[in-house]
Amino acid sequence: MDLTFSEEDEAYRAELRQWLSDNIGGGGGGGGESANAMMKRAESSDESKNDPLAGARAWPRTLHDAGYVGLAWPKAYGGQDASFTQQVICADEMARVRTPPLINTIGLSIIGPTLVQHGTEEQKKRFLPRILRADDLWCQGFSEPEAGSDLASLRCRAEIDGDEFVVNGQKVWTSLAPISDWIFMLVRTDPDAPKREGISYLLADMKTPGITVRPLRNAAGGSHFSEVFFDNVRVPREHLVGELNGGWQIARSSLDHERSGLSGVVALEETLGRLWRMASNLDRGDHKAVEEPSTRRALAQHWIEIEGLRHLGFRTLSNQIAGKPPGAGSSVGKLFASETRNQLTRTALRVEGPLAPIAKRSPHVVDRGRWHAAYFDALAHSIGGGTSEVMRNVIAEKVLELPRPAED
Amino acid sequence: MDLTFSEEDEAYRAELRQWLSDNIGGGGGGGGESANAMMKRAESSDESKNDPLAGARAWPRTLHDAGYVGLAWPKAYGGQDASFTQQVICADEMARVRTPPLINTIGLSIIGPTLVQHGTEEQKKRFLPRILRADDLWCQGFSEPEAGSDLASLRCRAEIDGDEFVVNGQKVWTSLAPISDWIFMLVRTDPDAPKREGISYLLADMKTPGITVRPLRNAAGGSHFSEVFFDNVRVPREHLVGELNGGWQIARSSLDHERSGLSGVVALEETLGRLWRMASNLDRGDHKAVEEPSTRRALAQHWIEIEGLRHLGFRTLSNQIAGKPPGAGSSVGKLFASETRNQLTRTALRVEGPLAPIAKRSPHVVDRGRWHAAYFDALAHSIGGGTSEVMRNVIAEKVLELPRPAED
Amino acid sequence: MDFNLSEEQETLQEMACDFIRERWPADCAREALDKRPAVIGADVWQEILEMGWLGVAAGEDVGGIGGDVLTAAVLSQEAGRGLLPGPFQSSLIAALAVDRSGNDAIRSELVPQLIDGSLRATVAIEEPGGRYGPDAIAAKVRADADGWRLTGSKLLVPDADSAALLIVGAQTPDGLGWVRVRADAQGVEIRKMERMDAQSCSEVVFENAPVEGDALLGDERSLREAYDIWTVLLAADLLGSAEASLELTRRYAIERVQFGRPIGTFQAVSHRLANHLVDVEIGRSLLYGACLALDEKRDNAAPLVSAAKAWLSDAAVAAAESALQIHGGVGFTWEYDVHLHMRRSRCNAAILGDADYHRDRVADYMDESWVPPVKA
Amino acid sequence: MDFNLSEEQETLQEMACDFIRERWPADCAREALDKRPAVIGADVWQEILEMGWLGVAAGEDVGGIGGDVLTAAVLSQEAGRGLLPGPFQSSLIAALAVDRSGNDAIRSELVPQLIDGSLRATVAIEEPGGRYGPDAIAAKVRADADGWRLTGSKLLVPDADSAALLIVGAQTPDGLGWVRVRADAQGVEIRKMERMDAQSCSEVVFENAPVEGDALLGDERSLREAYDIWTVLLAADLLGSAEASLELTRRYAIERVQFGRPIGTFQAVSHRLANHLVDVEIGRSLLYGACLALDEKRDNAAPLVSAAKAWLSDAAVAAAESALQIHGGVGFTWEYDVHLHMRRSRCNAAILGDADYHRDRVADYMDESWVPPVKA
Repeated sequence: MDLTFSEEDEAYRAELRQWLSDNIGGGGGGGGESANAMMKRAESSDESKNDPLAGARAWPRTLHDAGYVGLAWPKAYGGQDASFTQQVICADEMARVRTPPLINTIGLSIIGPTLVQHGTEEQKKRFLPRILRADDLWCQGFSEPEAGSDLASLRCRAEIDGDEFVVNGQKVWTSLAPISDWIFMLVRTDPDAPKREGISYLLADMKTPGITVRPLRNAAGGSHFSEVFFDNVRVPREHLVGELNGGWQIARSSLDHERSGLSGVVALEETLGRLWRMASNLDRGDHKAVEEPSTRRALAQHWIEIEGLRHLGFRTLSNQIAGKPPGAGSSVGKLFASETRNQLTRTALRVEGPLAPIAKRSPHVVDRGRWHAAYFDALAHSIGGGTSEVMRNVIAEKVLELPRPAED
Repeated sequence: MDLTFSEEDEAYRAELRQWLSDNIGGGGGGGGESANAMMKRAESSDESKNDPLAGARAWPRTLHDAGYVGLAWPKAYGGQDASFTQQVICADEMARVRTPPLINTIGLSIIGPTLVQHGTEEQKKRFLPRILRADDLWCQGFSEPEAGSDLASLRCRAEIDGDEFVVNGQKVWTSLAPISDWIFMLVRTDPDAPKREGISYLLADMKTPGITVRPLRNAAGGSHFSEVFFDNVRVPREHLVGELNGGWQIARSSLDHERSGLSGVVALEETLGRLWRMASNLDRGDHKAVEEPSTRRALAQHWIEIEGLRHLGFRTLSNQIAGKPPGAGSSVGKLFASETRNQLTRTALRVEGPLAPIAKRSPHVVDRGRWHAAYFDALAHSIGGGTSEVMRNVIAEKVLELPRPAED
Repeated sequence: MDFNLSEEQETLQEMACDFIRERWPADCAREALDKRPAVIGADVWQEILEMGWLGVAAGEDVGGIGGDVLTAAVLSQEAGRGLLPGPFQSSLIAALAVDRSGNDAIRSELVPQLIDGSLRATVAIEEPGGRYGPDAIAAKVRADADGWRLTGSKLLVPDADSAALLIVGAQTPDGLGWVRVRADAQGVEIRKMERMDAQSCSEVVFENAPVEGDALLGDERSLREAYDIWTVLLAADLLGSAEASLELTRRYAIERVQFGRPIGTFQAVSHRLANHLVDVEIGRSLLYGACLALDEKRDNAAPLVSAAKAWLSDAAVAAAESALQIHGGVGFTWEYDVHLHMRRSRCNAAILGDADYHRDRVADYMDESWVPPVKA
Repeated sequence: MDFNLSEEQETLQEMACDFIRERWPADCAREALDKRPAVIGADVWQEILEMGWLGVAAGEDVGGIGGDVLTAAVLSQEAGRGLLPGPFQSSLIAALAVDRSGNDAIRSELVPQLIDGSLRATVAIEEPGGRYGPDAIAAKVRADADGWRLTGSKLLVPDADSAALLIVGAQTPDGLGWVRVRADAQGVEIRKMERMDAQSCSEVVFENAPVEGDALLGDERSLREAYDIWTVLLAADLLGSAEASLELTRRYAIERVQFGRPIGTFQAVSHRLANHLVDVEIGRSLLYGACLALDEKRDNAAPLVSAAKAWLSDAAVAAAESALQIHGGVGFTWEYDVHLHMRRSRCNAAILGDADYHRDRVADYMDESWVPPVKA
């Protein structure tokens, strides 16, 4: 058992670290802006013809030029063909300095790897390089109003008409739809087959006539998600990914394609650090909140949880490096990370104590209201991408091998 | 809203309190012995012909002579025809001074009321007075190895043969079976009917040939429960309670026939008092365990839980006095009391701290090991008489009116 | 023995529930999040005054209905269920504080005006510094040549921006107690704050501000009693909110179908809701117990108030969190009401003592006065 | 990077698991509850010694195998899974404590005997008074004319009734550290205690008992390190027990049919087990992390040890409680094994620091040395 890397890998890390320190904090080029803020600006801008996202595209392009995106992808399509260990080192170092968010994250992390694995040669050539350089931004069309946890019951239909699919229906909880160029989506292509066997995986240009985007306002007041409506939208047959009616397995494999979760651990640890500082500054009469035994124990428990996640990540990663299946680690890590994040923000509100009710921008508000936002985000996170309930079903079935209830 | 009783009721209470103080603590006549201890003695005694339980029967007889058992039962069968309020006052006062356990509790609290409601005139005349005076001791034959939470799937069969039923099968988790004179039981009398509609309610003399009792040792080392086997046991038809195949409803109603739970509250409160004393005596270096903030909060939380149960009991009771259905209170109270009891004993082990592992009779053991026993008891309690899971199903269906899963 | 709402209370509760649902539908609370702060509109406020809600627990001799604390709590519960904002609750507690101040002259002068709405008052206790409750009050009254002067700071004072009179807990030459200060007096600065649920509150800073009447409005006993009553009203608000979250989720669990059946048939949902039902029923019982104990001035009134507040703070927040989780995606939309209850219950859970503060108060009571039953 | 068991460790684990299942089946642990205390029989003990289990983590130069702490932990985990009692763990930690004492002469004299079983030793740290850990050690060594003399009292010393040598944490003229005392020396009184799971332990009272060699066996650093290693071995035992409880329940949930289907199809059961699986995997990860940090003597070794012990104390007890609850009636019978794991995990959870003690230790570390990552 060891946690060390080869000399070569350590050299890679050192080089990256140097690059990051040279390129982050001023020089990065607009990267400091959040994806949400970018989207807002894109929506409200008058000068949308001049690409209001130019600033946001600069950072992924800088990264790409330096060879720090698309690490796992073949060189033929603009990737790096990097080793697994290098991928991990890269994710880890970026998380450590909290690089600015990437406007093309969905492309890089979901549809890109899916195309690498399942795309046709033409699809790879056409889409992958443009994903890497943020020329095309992508959004995901999986969930529907009646198909949330039970994704396989989706209804959005695509009928074949000559060389085209004709798509009708609705998607929901689509992130960043208003600024996306393309959508990848699951559609029902055989209504008579068992529900998981009649689904296909399509790519559609968001500018195709018949697509309407309606942003949804979320509970925290922002509008990260949209509904997307399809009214006789014609999609060329060449934009089918994989086999006709074989979409479910492809979507499944992209959902399973989880990382070791180690970069998420760094983010959680940083949050705990902020929480500790907050508790160290807050008065409780003649002492600070951090001196209270119950607060100390709660924060210690979070430290323990985060170390648990980190070392679970090491185990998952070791399996992946050794070419073994990731084991129970990936589903366990995802569920536990989401629970930990939830509990952490709850603890934050408890530590805020009498100041917890105060709204953003009010005097006396703690840390400019970040903990309220973090609390809502964490709750939302435990729903997005499979609720914690669904994750428990998965663990019960796949890891514990308990019998599956009859309903499905 | 008020919590006061009428003058007449208060006079009743004063009289009872006086009687209790005159008759408890020395004079009560063998009542100080626990049911378990009684059973043990009964088993090991050589002189079983001379009724080894004579001592144990003395206390219920004393109570009966004074008119403090069978309060709700008709005078014609030895009862008191007392008002509902008087019943409550009686239960409350007895809990307050922790009267010795009654050897005939199962008769008084389950089969007695069932016979009052559903028994034939002959059954009432024959059995009720003997229950009140502890001449007959009763045990319950409901659960079976394959029918625990899912009681209605019981298999123990009774076939009609002339004027008799012939019973074959097995019961389990039967309390006090070795010293009982009679058993009331659920048997399947129509194997072809839907499972709740083919069950009958029978009474059987434990001395009938073909009945075998095998005590089960429990996890705490004692043997409170038994298995009871029936091999061609002949039960006269006159010992059927209610209609043939109508047993499920009768059993259901006796399970629903719950008290306000107020006497259970007194017991919990007394346990919390002991726990507070224990925490006040235990050293934690230079201070006492009770001075630790986390211990204080845990104990305060138990106080809150117990007050919640007490006031829930007042609400249930008020409904019952007013002749209204008890409301959500009875199932809620049962579930919550059992959870509270569990948590309380867990807190006790946490407060014991370094001394928690020490077995009974070892030096340094805390409170002679009572908290270990209480912990096991509490865990068992949340299974006996319907697990907490089943209680939650009941609340979901009956109180929240959620749809019922298809399985049953 | 009748430990339930009286018929009159049940009727009042139904009326209040209907009125709020009609005149302050959830959309009003939602819109207020954009147009802060949330305040009851003038016409609805007038109707509330005319229904006499501010006087339900005040004496009949001063224009009230002579009801008990429970009656006031029933209204607060409906305010919580219906997301009704200020200045309802602050006005109610201000009227109750003066009614029970023990100061007959001021009581008969002010309470009628407080009840009919001609005088808008609010109550200020909590201060900066991170400690809750009357024991943390540091605001100080000094007697100088011109009379009594108040210096200090109060946080999260509800509806102070629209109040004419401030009823303030302070250390005075005559001990801890209530004093009155006009909101427009010299030396009073009102700095607007807002709550996560958009309800109005302010920091109020007093610098040598003149105290009306140069004397106590009420002594320490009356201050502590009012603090307990206010706390129990918040507990009632939390109960209403918890019930609303549970009911929204219950209905959703019946209607929403996933995997071919209503999600309410899954134990991950149904058992969770059953646990919340237990929480709500225990909380309601504690609330009734605390109200009765306050009315009968029983020894264990304060710990019972703390029990209700601690329990319902936890219960309401947990019910709102489950509501969000069980609703899934739609629960996080602006249009669904679940986040409104989340916001309200999160705020009320942390106001006038959070669950930990109140558990500590219970522990102190256990230390000093609790007598457990002893085995014979 | 390879953060998993090595092949050798996996092989050892399987062997140990099979050996214990065969030579110390659960019935032995059950029967021991009646014929206390639970002790490994002479023949099985001899086999264990021959397999070299006590030397897995000791240096090769003193007869050990030269493995790491993790290798020892793997054996403890199997002991937990298989309910193996003393004197296994106390002998293992005694050998490790001497091996890592830093005292070369004594090390090369004693460790070979400790490993081959010719010298049975145990370790004594905890004292009466309710505080855990090395900081609570009050037992004192005085130097007098005849040499060093130990006075004090130790609680819950494992297998002291069968040990020849006691390795004792004490305050000495040379500071806090280890000293050796012969069990049969004058001034040593061994008072038998027993654990809820029937394992042997004792109170050992020293009154001017002569210290072997009149000198430290190991200094404060080595005492603290051994305390941490012992703690991590207990955490491993708890992990094994948690896995056993979970596996028993998993199998029962597959076989047991109620309401027409296996109870494992009910979410009340399946989600609960999924949560325990998460607990176990997080616990295993923490355990590995703590072992590696100890072997590499990293700065965060102590808080990682505490993390593993705190987490696994909670996790093992919770898994055992769920096992009882989900098994229903049969879980409470003497014949089922679930109560055996409940007993063992309840004991180990409260030994060498309960979860709260170890969380406090983590908080102290955070206060003093933790450096969270900082946003660029």
